[in-house]
Amino acid sequence: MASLWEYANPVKFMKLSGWLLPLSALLAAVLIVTGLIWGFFLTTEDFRQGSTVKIIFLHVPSALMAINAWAMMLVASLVWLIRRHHVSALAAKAAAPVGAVMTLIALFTGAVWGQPMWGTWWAWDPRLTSFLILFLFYLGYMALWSAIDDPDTAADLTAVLCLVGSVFAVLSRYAALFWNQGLHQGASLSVAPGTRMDMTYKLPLYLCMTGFGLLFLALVLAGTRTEIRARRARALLTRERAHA
Amino acid sequence: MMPDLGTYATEILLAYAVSLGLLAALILWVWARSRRVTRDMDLLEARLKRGANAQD
Amino acid sequence: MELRVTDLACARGGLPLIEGLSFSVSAGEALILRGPNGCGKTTLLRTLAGLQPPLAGTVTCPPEEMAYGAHADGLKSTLTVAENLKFWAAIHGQWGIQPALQAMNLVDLAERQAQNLSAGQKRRLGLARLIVTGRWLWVLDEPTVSLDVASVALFGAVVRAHLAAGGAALLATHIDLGLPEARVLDLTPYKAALPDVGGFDEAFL
Amino acid sequence: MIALLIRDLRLAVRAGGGFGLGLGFFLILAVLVPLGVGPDPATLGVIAPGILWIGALLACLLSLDRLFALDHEDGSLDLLATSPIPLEGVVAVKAAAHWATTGLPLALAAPVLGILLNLPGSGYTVLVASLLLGTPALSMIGAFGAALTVGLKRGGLLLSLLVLPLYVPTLVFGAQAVARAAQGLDAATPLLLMAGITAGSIALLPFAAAFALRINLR
Repeated sequence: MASLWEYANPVKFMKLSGWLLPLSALLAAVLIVTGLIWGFFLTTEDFRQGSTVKIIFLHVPSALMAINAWAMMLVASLVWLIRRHHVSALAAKAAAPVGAVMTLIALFTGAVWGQPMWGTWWAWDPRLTSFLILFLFYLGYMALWSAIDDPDTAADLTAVLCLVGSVFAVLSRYAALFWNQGLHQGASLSVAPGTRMDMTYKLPLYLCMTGFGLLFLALVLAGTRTEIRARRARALLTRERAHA
Repeated sequence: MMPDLGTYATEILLAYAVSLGLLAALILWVWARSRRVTRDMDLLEARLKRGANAQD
Repeated sequence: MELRVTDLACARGGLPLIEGLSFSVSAGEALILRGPNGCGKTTLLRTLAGLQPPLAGTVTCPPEEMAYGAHADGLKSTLTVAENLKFWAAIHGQWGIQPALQAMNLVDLAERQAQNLSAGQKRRLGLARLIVTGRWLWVLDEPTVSLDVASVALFGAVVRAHLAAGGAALLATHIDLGLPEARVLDLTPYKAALPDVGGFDEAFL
Repeated sequence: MIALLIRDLRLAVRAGGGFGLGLGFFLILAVLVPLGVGPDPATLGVIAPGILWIGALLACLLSLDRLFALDHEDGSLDLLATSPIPLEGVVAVKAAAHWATTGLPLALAAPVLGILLNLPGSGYTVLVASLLLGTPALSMIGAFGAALTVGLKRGGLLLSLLVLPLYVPTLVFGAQAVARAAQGLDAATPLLLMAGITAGSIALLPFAAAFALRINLR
């Protein structure tokens, strides 16, 4: 069994991602389409939330991936800082726009859901606020990447920003909780008695969550492949210029 | 076919439309960028290969 | 005391510039680095000064023993000459700045703000900073830019006094410094060859 | 290190150093807000803690992009990096100088502006205390942001984008402390939490900032 680190080699990564990408993309499409169709057309109305409960099939998976994307960026940044694998840094770069869009979807669906439930489009609820701050972190991270010319410098600096940002993102979460106790319900899959979700919602929700996870994987793989190519093109151009 | 969405039809449809739209935009962006970079790199490699052959 | 560089390779912007470079400078010696523009003189000096890591090779002398002088002099325009110099002296744990002012003929300008100095006077102040660091090895990048003939001679005398006092100097320059005793090292033969175009691995310059 | 502190303070008070710029900004904000919101004392009293804290935060942000950029331009930063002082110390001292020239005067001027904004009487002690405890964190976090963006052209805007999300916890706890005190409630909890953030920032961020500076000098 080859060491996992071998896949940090760009050639190996390109080979592996070459077949993993279409596979995960296909699987993601199947799962998301099934999950959403099931959720949208075949579930009954919740006795308390009415038909708006259907938004859950978009809201929860995207919120989940918004946070997981940041976590993945954090791990990839650490790997880059410690082991200097270029693929890792580029994967973190590729994950940022995906995470940002997931955050945006979570925010938007949350706002639309909040309108009928809480009677307002936007509430400065701790969870919503934390997601808004997370979105700002994504923006700052991507802006830093695009502002720095040298790719290794950019990778180093964004990795540090990701580490420091993670700590402050967690702090912001607690600050937001302290600041406003909030209207948001507890975590949707919480197992506490009384808040448990019905099986009718759970199954399509699980489908959607897995689908979003695979979609994230596919998009990050595609993005990383692009970044590796861009990196190689840059290197080749530098060589060409050095020759001349 | 269409389920009865009750009073909140607008909100739900809006949520689905915008979310799917955002996802589609993201996928298109990733795909377009991938195509562009791949094409640029292929052109570059072809040019470099020609240059190397010309020198031989 | 000796600076010994073995098989050093360094890069700028990810592109290797110099490789296989070995030389040594010991106390009382001056070594002048020459080479065409862009051959990596500045990069080499920054690597020696510890501002960027070398690609390969070893440097025996730690950066803590070198006084690095770059193109920019690190002067604050709203501080006077004496204040600028006192600051750098204090950073290096030194006190007296009079010898440095005298050596670089700056005594009369001591109370003038750095923004009112001419380019040559600024350069002289930048070089006076080397004296107040109290370090034995001077690593200088184009030290005589914008100096007139008299000031170049003054600089030559200061370097000679530093060498006589057991110091050493490593200078990158194009022009003649009036230091005939200094050895000259041409960097051109150490130009790094580009690595082969290979798979993705090698292309990550 | 003390020499560096003295130099930075001296540079700040000399012509063009930018000392007082933050203070002036803070004052203008405190004058403009009532003009925009209306003169009703009750309304002003409610929003005063938040306005004062946001003003302090923005005033801090104003001078941050010069923190390392000026030293980078004139070559001092290279020379400081090769000096006997560790770069972590340089960062800490420069952040301290930034605090002494912006955060400290802001904290001392805040009560006067509190009067302009009708801050209830019970809030003043906590206002000064929270600014004294919180602004060091603002300077330190800002120094980290400035270290990230030091080599960039037009880094100032990016700096704000990077730093503002990091300011959120400090802002929330600081403004909450003042707001609670103004309502006559106990402000100890948010003050302590904010002090914790400040202590953590001062202890850890110099290392992150020095790491970023080393990369930018490379």
